[in-house]
Amino acid sequence: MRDLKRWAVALEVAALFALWELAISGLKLANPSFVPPPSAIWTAFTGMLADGSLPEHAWFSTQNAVAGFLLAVVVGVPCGLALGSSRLVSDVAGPPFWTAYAMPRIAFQPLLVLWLGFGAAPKILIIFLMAVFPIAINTMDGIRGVDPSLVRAARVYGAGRIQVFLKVQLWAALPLILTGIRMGVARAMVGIVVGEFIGGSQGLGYLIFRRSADFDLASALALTLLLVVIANVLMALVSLARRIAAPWYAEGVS
Amino acid sequence: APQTPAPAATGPIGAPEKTALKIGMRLPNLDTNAPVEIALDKGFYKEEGLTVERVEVQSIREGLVGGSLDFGAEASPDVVAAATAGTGLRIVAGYRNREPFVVVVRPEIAKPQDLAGKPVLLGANPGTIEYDVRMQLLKEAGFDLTGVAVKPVNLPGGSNAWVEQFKQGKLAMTVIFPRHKKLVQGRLVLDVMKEWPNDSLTALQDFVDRNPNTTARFIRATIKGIKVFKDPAQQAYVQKLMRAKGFTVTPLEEEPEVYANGPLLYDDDMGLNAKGFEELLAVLKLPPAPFESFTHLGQLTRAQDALGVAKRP
Amino acid sequence: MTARTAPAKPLRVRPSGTARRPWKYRTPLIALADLVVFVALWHVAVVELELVNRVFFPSPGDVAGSLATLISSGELAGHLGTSARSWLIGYGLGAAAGVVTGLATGSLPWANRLLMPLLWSLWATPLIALQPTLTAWLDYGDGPIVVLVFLSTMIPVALNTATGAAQTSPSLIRAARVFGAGRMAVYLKIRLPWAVPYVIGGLRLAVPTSMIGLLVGEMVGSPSGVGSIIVNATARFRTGEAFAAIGVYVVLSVVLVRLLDLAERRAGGWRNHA
Amino acid sequence: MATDPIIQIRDLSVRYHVARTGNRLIAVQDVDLDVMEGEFLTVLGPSGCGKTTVLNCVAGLLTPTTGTILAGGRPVTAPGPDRAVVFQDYALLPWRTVADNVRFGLEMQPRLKEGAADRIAEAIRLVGLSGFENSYPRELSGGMQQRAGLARSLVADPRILLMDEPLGAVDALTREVMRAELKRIIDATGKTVVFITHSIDEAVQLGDRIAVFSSHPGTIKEIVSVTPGNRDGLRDQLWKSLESDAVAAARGAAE
Amino acid sequence: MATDPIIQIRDLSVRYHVARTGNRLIAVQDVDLDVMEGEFLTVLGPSGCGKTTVLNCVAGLLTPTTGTILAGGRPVTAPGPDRAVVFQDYALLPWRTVADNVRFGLEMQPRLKEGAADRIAEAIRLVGLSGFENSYPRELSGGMQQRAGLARSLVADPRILLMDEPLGAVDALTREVMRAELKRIIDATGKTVVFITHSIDEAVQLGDRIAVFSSHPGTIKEIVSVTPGNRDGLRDQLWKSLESDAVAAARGAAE
Ligand SMILES: Nc1ncnc2c1ncn2[C@@H]1O[C@H](COP(=O)(O)OP(=O)(O)OP(=O)(O)O)[C@@H](O)[C@H]1O
Ligand SMILES: Nc1ncnc2c1ncn2[C@@H]1O[C@H](COP(=O)(O)OP(=O)(O)OP(=O)(O)O)[C@@H](O)[C@H]1O
Ligand SMILES: O=C([O-])O
Ligand SMILES: [Mg+2]
Ligand SMILES: [Mg+2]
Repeated sequence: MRDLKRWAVALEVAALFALWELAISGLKLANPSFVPPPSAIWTAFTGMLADGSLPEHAWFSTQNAVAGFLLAVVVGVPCGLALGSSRLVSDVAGPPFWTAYAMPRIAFQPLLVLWLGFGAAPKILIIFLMAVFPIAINTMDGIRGVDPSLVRAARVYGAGRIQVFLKVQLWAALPLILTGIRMGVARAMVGIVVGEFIGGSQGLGYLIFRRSADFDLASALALTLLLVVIANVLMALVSLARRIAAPWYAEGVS
Repeated sequence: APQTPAPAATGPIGAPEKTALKIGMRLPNLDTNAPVEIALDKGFYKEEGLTVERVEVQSIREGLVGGSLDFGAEASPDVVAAATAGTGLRIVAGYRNREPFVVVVRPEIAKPQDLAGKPVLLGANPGTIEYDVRMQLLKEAGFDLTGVAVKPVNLPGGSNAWVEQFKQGKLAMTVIFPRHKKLVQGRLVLDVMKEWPNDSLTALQDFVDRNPNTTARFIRATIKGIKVFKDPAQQAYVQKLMRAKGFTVTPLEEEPEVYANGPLLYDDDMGLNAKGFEELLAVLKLPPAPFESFTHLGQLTRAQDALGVAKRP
Repeated sequence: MTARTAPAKPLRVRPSGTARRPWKYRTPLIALADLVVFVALWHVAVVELELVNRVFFPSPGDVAGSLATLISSGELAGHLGTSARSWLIGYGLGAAAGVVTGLATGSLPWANRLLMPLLWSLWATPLIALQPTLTAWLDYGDGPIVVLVFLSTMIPVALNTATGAAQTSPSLIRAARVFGAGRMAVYLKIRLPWAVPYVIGGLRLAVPTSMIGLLVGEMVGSPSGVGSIIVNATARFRTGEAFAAIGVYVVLSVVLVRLLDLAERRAGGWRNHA
Repeated sequence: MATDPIIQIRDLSVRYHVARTGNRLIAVQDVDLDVMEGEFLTVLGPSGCGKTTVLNCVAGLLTPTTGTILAGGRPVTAPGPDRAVVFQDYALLPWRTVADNVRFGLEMQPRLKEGAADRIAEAIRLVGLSGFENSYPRELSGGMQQRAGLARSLVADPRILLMDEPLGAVDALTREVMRAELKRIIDATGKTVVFITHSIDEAVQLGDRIAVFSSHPGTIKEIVSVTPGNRDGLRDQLWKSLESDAVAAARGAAE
Repeated sequence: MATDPIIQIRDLSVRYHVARTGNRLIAVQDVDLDVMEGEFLTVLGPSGCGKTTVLNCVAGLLTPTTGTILAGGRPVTAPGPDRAVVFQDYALLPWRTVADNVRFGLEMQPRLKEGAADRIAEAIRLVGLSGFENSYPRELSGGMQQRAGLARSLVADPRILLMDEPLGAVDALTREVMRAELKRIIDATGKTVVFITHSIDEAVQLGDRIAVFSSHPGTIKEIVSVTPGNRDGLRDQLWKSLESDAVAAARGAAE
């Protein structure tokens, strides 16, 4: 029974794909060129693996994703800390921050091309922009949610502003910061595709557009699923990091 | 800023200035990319001392102005608009020199009124000049859609995708490439070839002035690529090459007369037709612009001279 | 996204001996000052210092002029109507589906195990990559756009609602059962009200994402809507117009987020001491 | 009171499955207990001895691992309108006013639709909250919130009142006041009460009988009757009975 | 104890600005209080009468609106190592083990770097938590958590211990046990203590003197000394003094 639970997700995915395959290949409920069955997606996937194109493009995207994501952590966490711990910063920088969050990145792609061209830079920038907001917002919420009683205790035992920050607020916010980082990982995957949409000739996002333009939906879906799998693996790693870095924090899911 | 003519702008082509180049292309299809891919594969660029990379990108003009592209195969009216706006962009050579207008409808569509409420793809958004041109040409061809409430559709992807959708019955009318004519079971309601410059090789005037030899060499190698593309004997080679580069080649396109539709759009002198521009601008209702205001053709001439190709008037 | 759990905002108090009277309009005035400084810097950068090419990057004046033209010609109203319809349908359906999915995911252990990874996967899926596929599946016109808006609303709302529902005080659920509540009554009378602040938090998160979904759909494949203004204007170097259209989206986004902020403050009031 | 007991607990054992460790934990073992109609039974015992577990079984919130429970002669399988519960943390719906929280006590019972408004007003009056009908829980002190919880449990007129440390969360002074009030209100209704507490004083002051629990495993150690005469002696007797368990719990040896 | 008082409170008033309503609230008015070195002073009063407010002023966590506070003869402007606080909700850092939480009590004081490990071990031993050094707070019962809080407050050897209802959150039986322990531990250290409670029993059992507060506005009503002889009488006297306030608080008239 417990083993069954552990494999529930795997079983679910397997069942989903089996039904999908049956509906398309077996029952012919839809045209396979419009709704490619998993077998076709798999064939497309192995095909791209075999001709060596996939690893090369994946490597390009991964490098950008790592760079953009790390940048988002390095920038997002301090921004969230500042926004969350200072009323003044939040008043002055809050409105532009929220406006920037609401900016439709896709509309500025021509400008990104103008300023940064087609290399890795604009892609890294977009990945950064996708990932930085969830990280900063969660960090901000984490800081704001710190139990005031802990802050009082720290002050009683001689902690100044900086020590309260380093020894209490930062730690108390850590679980939410890591949640934000997990969200950031997911959005970084989206950023890969959004970024490569602006052009270039490398990367998984570029491949997706190429295959879509040729109406090779099987390949496009294979690549999209690959991104989702990578995202899940990375999110699991962040969750693991959270369990190690914040063992005192029990996740509140029933 | 006043342009000082560069010293090496005439005469025999000297050593290239800039040697690592990027060319931007908008459409990921065989017909648009073949000349450059051939020139790359055959080493024509390398012979000129150039290292060329082909980049797929929608924002070619921004790429050129921002300096991340050196050349682009950009839609001609867009270059004219950009040149007029003061971006410093110029057409340095012709690329795909004519434009086919082929529109097909599903067999059940007998008259324009049958399209009411049906999805129609004219390759552009309503309200744009391109859309109006196609409407105008359809009207001239006796298929007047004025006043018919069609459902205008604009789909991403290239014509391969459109044809697929048309074949599945999801589009009632679509524009296609000539090479698709045989692929679709439909009725042609428009099939003309206009001597309107389609895509032009574009660069910054400033770039050309600073890199005259590079430009001439790039054009010379590209002309060699076009020549191969236009040679019917090379069909098998071209299609094998393009497949290897990830482009789609459908079985029907292996028929020589279908394949021939692509090379047909090119001239192997990469020359330009000033009259075609004038007509195009008029049809698009763009403000007339003197041919010289958006072209910069010195290096094209040198390349043509060096190759000894026939120059069209 | 155990995201944005409507943070409990403690009563803001301070001993009155130690500080001045709080000034009620401080925050909006600072925001206004922000705006003025921003526009001024933008103007100086583009017009005075010519740091950027005005063909590609208009001045605030250019944008205002274009906006006035778009409004007076009635063009904006027409496109805005199309966009608003797609957005309202997608956002409304997405919110409803998100709440239902979130409630189930947050309260049924089996649904949690099955749906949570799916929701997270969707959150990590680039919708822009799905756009061509959606077009193929769903016919044309507003269909794919509405679906993009729907998905980009549903996912954050569901993830947030799930967090709220999962954290429903077990004590309240026990109490409800004692007083005769069945399964359905527990959902409607306990879990849903409990999750309301989280739902609103999700709705707020979903405003920018759904706007971006709308824009992706309109820019990539639509003949009408504000997104198509952006595409067409960019193509013709009417950048003032493109920026004006982007500005409309941003302002709408910010206004909607503010409204939801207010709603959250009202709906989440009971949390202050809870 | 020579009738059948209104609550009969026989051979009750409850084992929990501790998900984190995968172990089973015997929370309650072999509990036998009868409660008579109209009786006020207090349950006293150290933390973690299984008091809440037993109460939840009687409420129908928990299914025993073994054993049976009869309430009013019928086996308990689920919560029922004959048994109401008052919780230590009040468990008021924070988004409802006092009156609406009290209404919650009967809105799931269609048979009580009629005259609901009167019942609610009466219950609120009984607990002394008249005038606070439209207040939200967060606007009330702990003592007042617990009164609201009591009104909610009384409004549908159950035969049995199950109270799980109802005064555990209010401060000591308020507790003193509330104890007396509770006694008055419940005496007025004549209900059967099972009342869990950690406080020896409370158990002695309120209970007709006291069931003393001990830990490891949770089981009934003794049941003593309270008479006007034995109150003071009882305090010392109970403290002796509980001291080692209590010290162990406070020192952590038992955790 | 014929020396100067170690804590001197003069004319203390605190007003709060309530942001939500924009009103001012007088929490504490005109409080005068002296605490002598080595004295155990308990503070008794109904909920909301301003006990915590006064304590926070002494701790240096709150700046009085008017009045002065001297601790060890020097004006209080901020928290200092001479005054430690034990909180009702323990306020332990959940990400630190017991030992690390106790270390927190001295890590901000460089002068105590040396011999820190010994001090920590000693404090933990004193509160009876040896063996639990590496446990996290969530793994401990309430009584054990409060012991850890006490160890943290003792580790830097402050002259004054400020305790805000330290036993308010533990159950009644554990409270009984903890009270005796507290007395033992604090007697052993000889510290000056200000101890807030709602429990008359606790105030009488622990205090050398009792400051009784009343509400509206929060101020000191009387100060009584506890002698071995007057304990029982004191209980009744205090209850009379507090009853109306307590009833008002429980009934909500005062809220
Ligand atoms: N849901 C549960 N899963 C696992 N163990 C449980 C669960 N509920 C209670 N326990 C354990 O069962 C034992 C009895 O718990 P119970 O809550 O009945 O005790 P209690 O006497 O009410 O304690 P307290 O006085 O602290 O309320 C304890 O050891 C407790 O840890
Ligand atoms: N930060 C604050 N802002 C506004 N009012 C406050 C604040 N803290 C306390 N008060 C109010 O000041 C009064 C005294 O509060 P205080 O916490 O000092 O009382 P207390 O005697 O400690 O009460 P309790 O016994 O419930 O802990 C109360 O009316 C309370 O509501
Ligand atoms: O694809 C996007 O989610 O932007
Ligand atoms: Mg219990
Ligand atoms: Mg207090």
